[in-house]
Amino acid sequence: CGIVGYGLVICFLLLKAPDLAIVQIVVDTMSLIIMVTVVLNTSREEPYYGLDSRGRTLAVAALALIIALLYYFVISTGHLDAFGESHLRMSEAYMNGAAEKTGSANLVTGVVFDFRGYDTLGEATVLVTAVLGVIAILRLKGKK
Amino acid sequence: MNPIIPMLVIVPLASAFLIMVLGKLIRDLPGYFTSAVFLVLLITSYYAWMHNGNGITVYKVGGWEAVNKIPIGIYMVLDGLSVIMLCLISTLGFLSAVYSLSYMKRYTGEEYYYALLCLLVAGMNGVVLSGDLFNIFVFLEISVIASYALVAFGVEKNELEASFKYQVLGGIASLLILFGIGLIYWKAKTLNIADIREAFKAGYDGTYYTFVQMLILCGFGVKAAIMPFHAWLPDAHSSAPSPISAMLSGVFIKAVGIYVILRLFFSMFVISEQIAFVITALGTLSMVFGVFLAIGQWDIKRLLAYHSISQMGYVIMSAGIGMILLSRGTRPDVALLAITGGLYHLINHAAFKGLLFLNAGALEYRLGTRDLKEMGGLASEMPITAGTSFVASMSISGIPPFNGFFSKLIIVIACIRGRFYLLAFLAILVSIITLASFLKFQRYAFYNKTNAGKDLTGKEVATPMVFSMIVLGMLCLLMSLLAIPSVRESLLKPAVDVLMDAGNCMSKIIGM
Amino acid sequence: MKGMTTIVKKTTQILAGIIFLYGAYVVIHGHLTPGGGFAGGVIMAGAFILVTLAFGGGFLNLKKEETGSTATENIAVLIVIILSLVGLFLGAKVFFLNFLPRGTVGELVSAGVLPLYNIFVGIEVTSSIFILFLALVIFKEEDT
Amino acid sequence: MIPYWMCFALFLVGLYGVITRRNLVKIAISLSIMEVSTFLFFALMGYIEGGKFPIVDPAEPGQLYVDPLPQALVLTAIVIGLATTSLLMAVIIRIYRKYKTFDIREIRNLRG
Amino acid sequence: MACLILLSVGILFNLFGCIGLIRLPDVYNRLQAATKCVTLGTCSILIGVLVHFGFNDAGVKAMVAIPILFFASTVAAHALIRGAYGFGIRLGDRSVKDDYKDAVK
Amino acid sequence: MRYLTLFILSLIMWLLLTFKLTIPNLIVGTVVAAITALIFARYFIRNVHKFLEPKRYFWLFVYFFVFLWACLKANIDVAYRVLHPAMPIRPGIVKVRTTLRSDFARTLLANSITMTPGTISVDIIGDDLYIHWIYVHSEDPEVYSSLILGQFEKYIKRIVE
Amino acid sequence: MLAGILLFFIPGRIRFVKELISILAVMAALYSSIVLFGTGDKLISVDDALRTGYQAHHNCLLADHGSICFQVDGLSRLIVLFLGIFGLLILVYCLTYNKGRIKGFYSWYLITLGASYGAVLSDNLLLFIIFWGVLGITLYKLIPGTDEASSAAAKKTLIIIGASDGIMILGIAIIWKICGTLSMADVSLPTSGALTAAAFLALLTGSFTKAGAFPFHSWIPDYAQYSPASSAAFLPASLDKLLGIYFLARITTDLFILTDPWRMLLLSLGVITIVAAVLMALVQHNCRRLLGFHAVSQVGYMVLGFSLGSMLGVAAGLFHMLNNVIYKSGLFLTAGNVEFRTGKEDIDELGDLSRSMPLTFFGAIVFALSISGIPPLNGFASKWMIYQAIIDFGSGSGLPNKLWILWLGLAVFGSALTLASFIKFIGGIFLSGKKQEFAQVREVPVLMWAPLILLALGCLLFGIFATGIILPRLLMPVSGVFVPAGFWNSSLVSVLVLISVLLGICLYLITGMKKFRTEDSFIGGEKLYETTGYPVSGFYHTLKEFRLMAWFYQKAEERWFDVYELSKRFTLWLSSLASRAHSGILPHYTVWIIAGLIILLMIMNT
Amino acid sequence: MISYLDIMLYVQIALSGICMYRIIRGPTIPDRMVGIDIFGILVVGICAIIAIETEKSYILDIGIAWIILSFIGTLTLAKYLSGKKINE
Ligand code: NA
Ligand code: NA
Repeated sequence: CGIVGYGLVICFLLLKAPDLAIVQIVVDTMSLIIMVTVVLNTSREEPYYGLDSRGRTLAVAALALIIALLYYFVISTGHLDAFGESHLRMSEAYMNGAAEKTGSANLVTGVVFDFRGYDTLGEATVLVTAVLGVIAILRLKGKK
Repeated sequence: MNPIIPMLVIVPLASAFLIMVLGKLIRDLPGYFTSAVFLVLLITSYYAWMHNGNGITVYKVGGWEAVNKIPIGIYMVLDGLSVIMLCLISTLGFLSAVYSLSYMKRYTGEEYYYALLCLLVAGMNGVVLSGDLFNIFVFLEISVIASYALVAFGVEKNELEASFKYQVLGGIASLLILFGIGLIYWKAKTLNIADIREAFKAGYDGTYYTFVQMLILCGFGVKAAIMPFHAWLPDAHSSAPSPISAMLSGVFIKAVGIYVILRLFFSMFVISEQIAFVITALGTLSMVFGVFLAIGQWDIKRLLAYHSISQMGYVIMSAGIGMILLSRGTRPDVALLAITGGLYHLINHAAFKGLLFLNAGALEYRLGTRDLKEMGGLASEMPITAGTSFVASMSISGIPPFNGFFSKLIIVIACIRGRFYLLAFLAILVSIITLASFLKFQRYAFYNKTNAGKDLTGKEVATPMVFSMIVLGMLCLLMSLLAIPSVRESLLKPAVDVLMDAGNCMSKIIGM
Repeated sequence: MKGMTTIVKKTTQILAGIIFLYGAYVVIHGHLTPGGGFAGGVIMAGAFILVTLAFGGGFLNLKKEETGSTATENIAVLIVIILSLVGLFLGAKVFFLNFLPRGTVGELVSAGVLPLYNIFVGIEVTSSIFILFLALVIFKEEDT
Repeated sequence: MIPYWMCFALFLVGLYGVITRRNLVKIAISLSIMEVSTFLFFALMGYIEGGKFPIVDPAEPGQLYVDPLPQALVLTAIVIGLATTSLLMAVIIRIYRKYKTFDIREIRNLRG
Repeated sequence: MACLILLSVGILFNLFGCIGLIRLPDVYNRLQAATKCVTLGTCSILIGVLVHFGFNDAGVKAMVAIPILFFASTVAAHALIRGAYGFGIRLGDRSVKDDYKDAVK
Repeated sequence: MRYLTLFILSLIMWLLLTFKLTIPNLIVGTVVAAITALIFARYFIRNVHKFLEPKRYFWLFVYFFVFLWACLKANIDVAYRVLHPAMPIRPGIVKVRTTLRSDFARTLLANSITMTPGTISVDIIGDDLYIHWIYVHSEDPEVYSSLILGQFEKYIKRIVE
Repeated sequence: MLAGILLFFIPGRIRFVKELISILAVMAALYSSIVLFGTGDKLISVDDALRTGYQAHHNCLLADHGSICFQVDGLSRLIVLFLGIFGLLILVYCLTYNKGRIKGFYSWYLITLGASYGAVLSDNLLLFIIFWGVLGITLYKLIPGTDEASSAAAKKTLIIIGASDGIMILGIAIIWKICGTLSMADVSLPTSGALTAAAFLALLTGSFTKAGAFPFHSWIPDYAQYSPASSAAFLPASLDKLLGIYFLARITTDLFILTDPWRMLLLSLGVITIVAAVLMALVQHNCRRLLGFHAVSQVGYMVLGFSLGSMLGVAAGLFHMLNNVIYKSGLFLTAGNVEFRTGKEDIDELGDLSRSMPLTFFGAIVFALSISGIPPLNGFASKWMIYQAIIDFGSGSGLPNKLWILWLGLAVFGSALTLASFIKFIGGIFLSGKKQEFAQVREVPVLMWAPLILLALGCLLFGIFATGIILPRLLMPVSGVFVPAGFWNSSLVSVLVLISVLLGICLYLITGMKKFRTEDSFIGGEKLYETTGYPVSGFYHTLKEFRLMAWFYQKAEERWFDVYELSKRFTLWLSSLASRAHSGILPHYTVWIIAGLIILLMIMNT
Repeated sequence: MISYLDIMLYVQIALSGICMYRIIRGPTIPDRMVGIDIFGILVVGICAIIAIETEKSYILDIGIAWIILSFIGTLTLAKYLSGKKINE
């Protein structure tokens, strides 16, 4: 299951996003661990539910939908900046002399904690929220 | 640079963590602490409402000034619309917290509950105050994740199922939103809402533009539970603890759904008649089908939840009508009326739907059931619950002299003056069916004969719960006053202006 | 036998410390190299998880660990919040102000307050992830 | 354009999985595939041909770097993704205990 | 040059490992082939890095990575193979001996 | 003692990773290493005094080359088996008795075995190592024991015990 | 001034009566009622010249259109007077009857009264609809709803009333759109365009519902049956009738100018109301339900009167309204008295109360004769005027005019049936059989019979002084001055009344009550029935056996003529359909989302 | 111009593609896990090559991180396979 995430890491490396690569590695492994823990805590056999007629209908519907969506995506993005040739607007300030502004050699860290530190606070909060949620949900008894 | 603006987000955020640190040490602290914090928020936001006037206040986080008129930091924006949302959030948050003081006594893990409640509020405040697209997403996720957890807080079968479905559908929605944000960044290369509008000025390519708009609409549509995207709502809202249901229906779907939709489609995108038509159609769809779904329900909270869909349909429909008229540019006065009606109804809905969920909670608290068929004759047992719920029921059904009547009235009048006769008719029809279903609720819960075999304690619920219900009941009446033009002028006008004159407001933000 | 085989245990004894150290390295160098509070935090949590995996949870007082971690996590976030608020009370009244001197780009001690953010976010993430792991591990069947 | 299209196709693959899988855990996995594709999408947008890793080397000033902003956004989004996944998993555990099945079609107490 | 050779050798071993991963019949044999070849191949690449950079921060990092990689991959392989056995995967048709069967009983 | 050892090891590790000998780096490294030591010392190996005996490092050095050679052989062997069209494999799990006493030594042995020709250690139960062998050369325990263990046992004994 | 009093009163009363059954509250309520009555009385003498003085300009309610103002003209003055009178009478009655029946009765009572005043006096349509809506709530609150049936009746009532309010909002909004004003005084629209027609229909729905005309009548019988007699007398019988007809008068005479098709519609609805309701009344066993159907039936006459459009017609309609209110509330009070003493409502179970409750019996006789249109009681006078107006109407040229004989015939037929059913009412309750169980029954206390007798006297006075005082003093200022040609002298009309009386008796005899001996003596309002022990209502089963009738009644029992039931069925059907789509299966919901997205994309990309 | 290093990089990526084949194909769960494990090691090689290409040492950090986490992940998987509870 983690394979897509791992593949993503390679993509990130190729796209010159080392921060993302390292975070994706750790997160993906953690997701993997969490998922495995879940399966361990429930059943060891991964049940396989076969494709019956209802499932097949659903699959056909899903296929039709995603093809339609892909079609719309393709026709609507054709004229945008091609891959690797994006122009800049907001990030111009993050690249030119930003290291001096924030003092951080890692531009991404500079953006994450300085220009968009507020987002990062939110991000940290999201994690804590999820943790609280997990603890709350895994209480043994909900009501007294 | 007004430090109140970030404090509105930080205070509930920090108190959530404080609760988690101190909650284990002092047993009763979380509830009272949360209530106190929300009271402070309440006072602050009303203060802001009274003093903001027509103004737009921009707070640049980190002190990063715009470079070449392109914002580089995150902007927090306080304007007429967001200040109203803040007031709604803190009012209902405060009342829910007070209500929870006794309601949540039967649950375990109270400190988690209150911490999550604080986070829910912090997230909503963050969304409402943010002027940055991605920042909206982040705070949206905070409150949404808190709501996922709160929905499952009872950890019984239904709660968990509801939470799971909510999480999957909400997750898809979040991803659609995120992808939409990506698409916007692809073209605009900026994230500040005002700046995106500027950046888009270069040209609105048809297919790209509609694709982005639809992704965003669909994503936030799920959060706002607009009709084809609504399926999670009845499950989630009926499974959560009642004060949370009140929060979710009362302000949550508005703050993270409707508010954002209004913000983005009025301010960020340029209104086109087509998109306005789509939004109106979706609103109408939710309005009509929501009520048909509601009337067949026997579970009180499920009934209420479907009504939330329906009532939000009114809001979206009237906002859509406003958009249509604005895009045509022919009847700005009617557009003003429509938008006013929509916002007014949104505010009213917070009061009466919050109250109704609290009533349902009181019933559940006393009887241990949510099934209408198992209730009966409670009017004498629980007079305050009965009275307040009657007020709320009449209010939501649009019976004068309660607030719901006036907002529906304005909406209908706007429909007719804008020549949307069918919509006006549907609005009335839905109102009638709403009335019918709430009379059903009244009949089976409070009237009728007492069901044999049920041991009624013959007691009203505890004081904090009664307090919250009475305050909301009073609000249902008091908010009728907003129908008076001079009051409306001073309180709602700034918010309406933000939407009516979105382009101007946005350029003001850029200029700051 | 509790935990995994001797082979795993012995390797863990050596590696756990190294992994933790490495996590700390990633956190502290967040502003210079890829990674940062988040990635490093997860790696540090990985050290704890590794120990739990190898030795089994038996030797941990799980409830106590969880309480402790929750407190750590929340205090860490609170510190992040306080750091973000410091600017508000300084002359500039700016939320998320980088109020420390920036230093020379590329040095370990530079970028003002960013490394501090990184460190506390790292602590928060460590405890968060560890709680997540513990919560999922502790969860037992109930009689229903 | 093709990388973008592939990326969106990956998104759709995840979507397909969410719709057609019946196992709760697999639904969660499909969701994370969707997430991953979104991250990739952002990273693709940030890439600039000939740009360097966005880590400044004081020794070589004046370089062209890839756009750090999308990377920062993805960083945040990844964490959010982890948060949602773990919460989802917690719920799945509880659901399995209560319903004794992973089959989404049998988890339908709430309907109508 | 030495660096390139080391890299090539490493990649070659990796290639063998992967071929093994594809060709070999059961999980135990796949693990055999893959772990050994790929670990050695990667170590070889890392040594290549060390040679390339010399004894500076990058080279040392590569050097540090080698023992970690060694321990990690061998222990991982060990744990996996034991896990696979515990999971109930029987040895392939062509296997000749299974002493472990009795030990686990 | 364990604390100190781990602290020193950590500090060395830190310095290797950062590869800089500036004052701030040293201070930070000391702090981090101290924290690491504080937290993880209780999981660290017990007989740390052995770290102080230089001759063990010598044998380690020797062992390194022995091992490297074995490793190379192993790889070529596997490569051969993989690339051979007929795939000459004869897999099985065999039991080998080891004379090593300490757990750490056994671990090292098992790891070494894993990296050498056609073998992966599956488990240690008592004194018995269970080894998965890709090509079981012989059914005779004596023979395969020596084939598998080779010289490793000898060196590891010198290094660790 | 009046507005000020009203607005002051309503909250005051609420707080007061929160303390419920305390005597203090009762006294205060009584006092307020007297004050209101006095105020109302004074208003009569107020000249039209003073009218502007009563326009209290407040803040306008919506944007810049239509100020909140109260208007007092002839019509509203008339209505206000009667509101005051009935408010007092019924309150007096309630003092004894109502003890502990409904929580907060008096507060709701007073709110009702206040809102009624407000509705009648307001000139702004919005203000009007607000008061109008409040009346719906109080109507709801005045049913106790403590058992299955009464709570269902309460629900049904408020749904129908609320629905009509909603539809009225539509009408009002349309009027605003067309006229740009909401002041009733300024609106005068010809019902020609589609929009105007829609507005007219919407407002008509409102008035029909309130007054209880077909097809929005179905709440009245239920309400009448399940609410306390006081509530029934107060609301459906008097206040709502007054208001509904008031509003009907407003829209037909003031707001809209009717064209022929609409007249046709109104006339048809009027006669259908008369006949259908009275047919339903015939087969009822519950005395209050029977009265409820009559309350509906009588509305038909008023509708007929107003739809004619002539001054005489309007005056007749109004006069009939007043008369109807008098005798119908009287009848409800009668039923209340009977129930108060015996605890029974079913006609079959009652009997022989004429001796034990003579005063009630007297009142009942007077009201019954009046409603059946027997001279010289007031019902005769107003019905006669309506017939007269219809005959006059026949001289016109439109299609509805051509059909005058049909309207007239059906109206007379309805009157006859009314008489028949009231014979049953009187006979069943007061005369037939000697039932031992009622031996102990005594007359009701004075506070309960006094209003009854007053109302009975009202019937007599209104009948006798119709031409002399009532018409010129009360009605002419409203409808305009007309010459009641041939009043009292028209042989045609007299014959018609006679025919209707005879027809009623004949029907009664033909349909199976051979043993039923009647000695009618209409002179002096005294009469005696001697009856056998035969169950009185039994013979009406015969009526049911005619084939057409049988079908009609069967469908009626299945509630096919009840708009409420029809729409309820349809709504629930739709609801179950929609519910079934929510299968609880997550992938379906996911597909909805994505399909929705794609449909939106398709729409947007066309 | 594609350098020799680039070729090696692509070969290495192709190899990880082979791993993916094994992961997707299965047939058993342990097979997939073996694939994941090997994949992790291969990526370290990729990181190393990129590090040489760009002359940046920090890319190796990613590699080390990967080794560590892949190790922890594999241990979890192994524990899952052997059927023990995580806290056993
Ligand atoms: Na019931
Ligand atoms: Na009931």
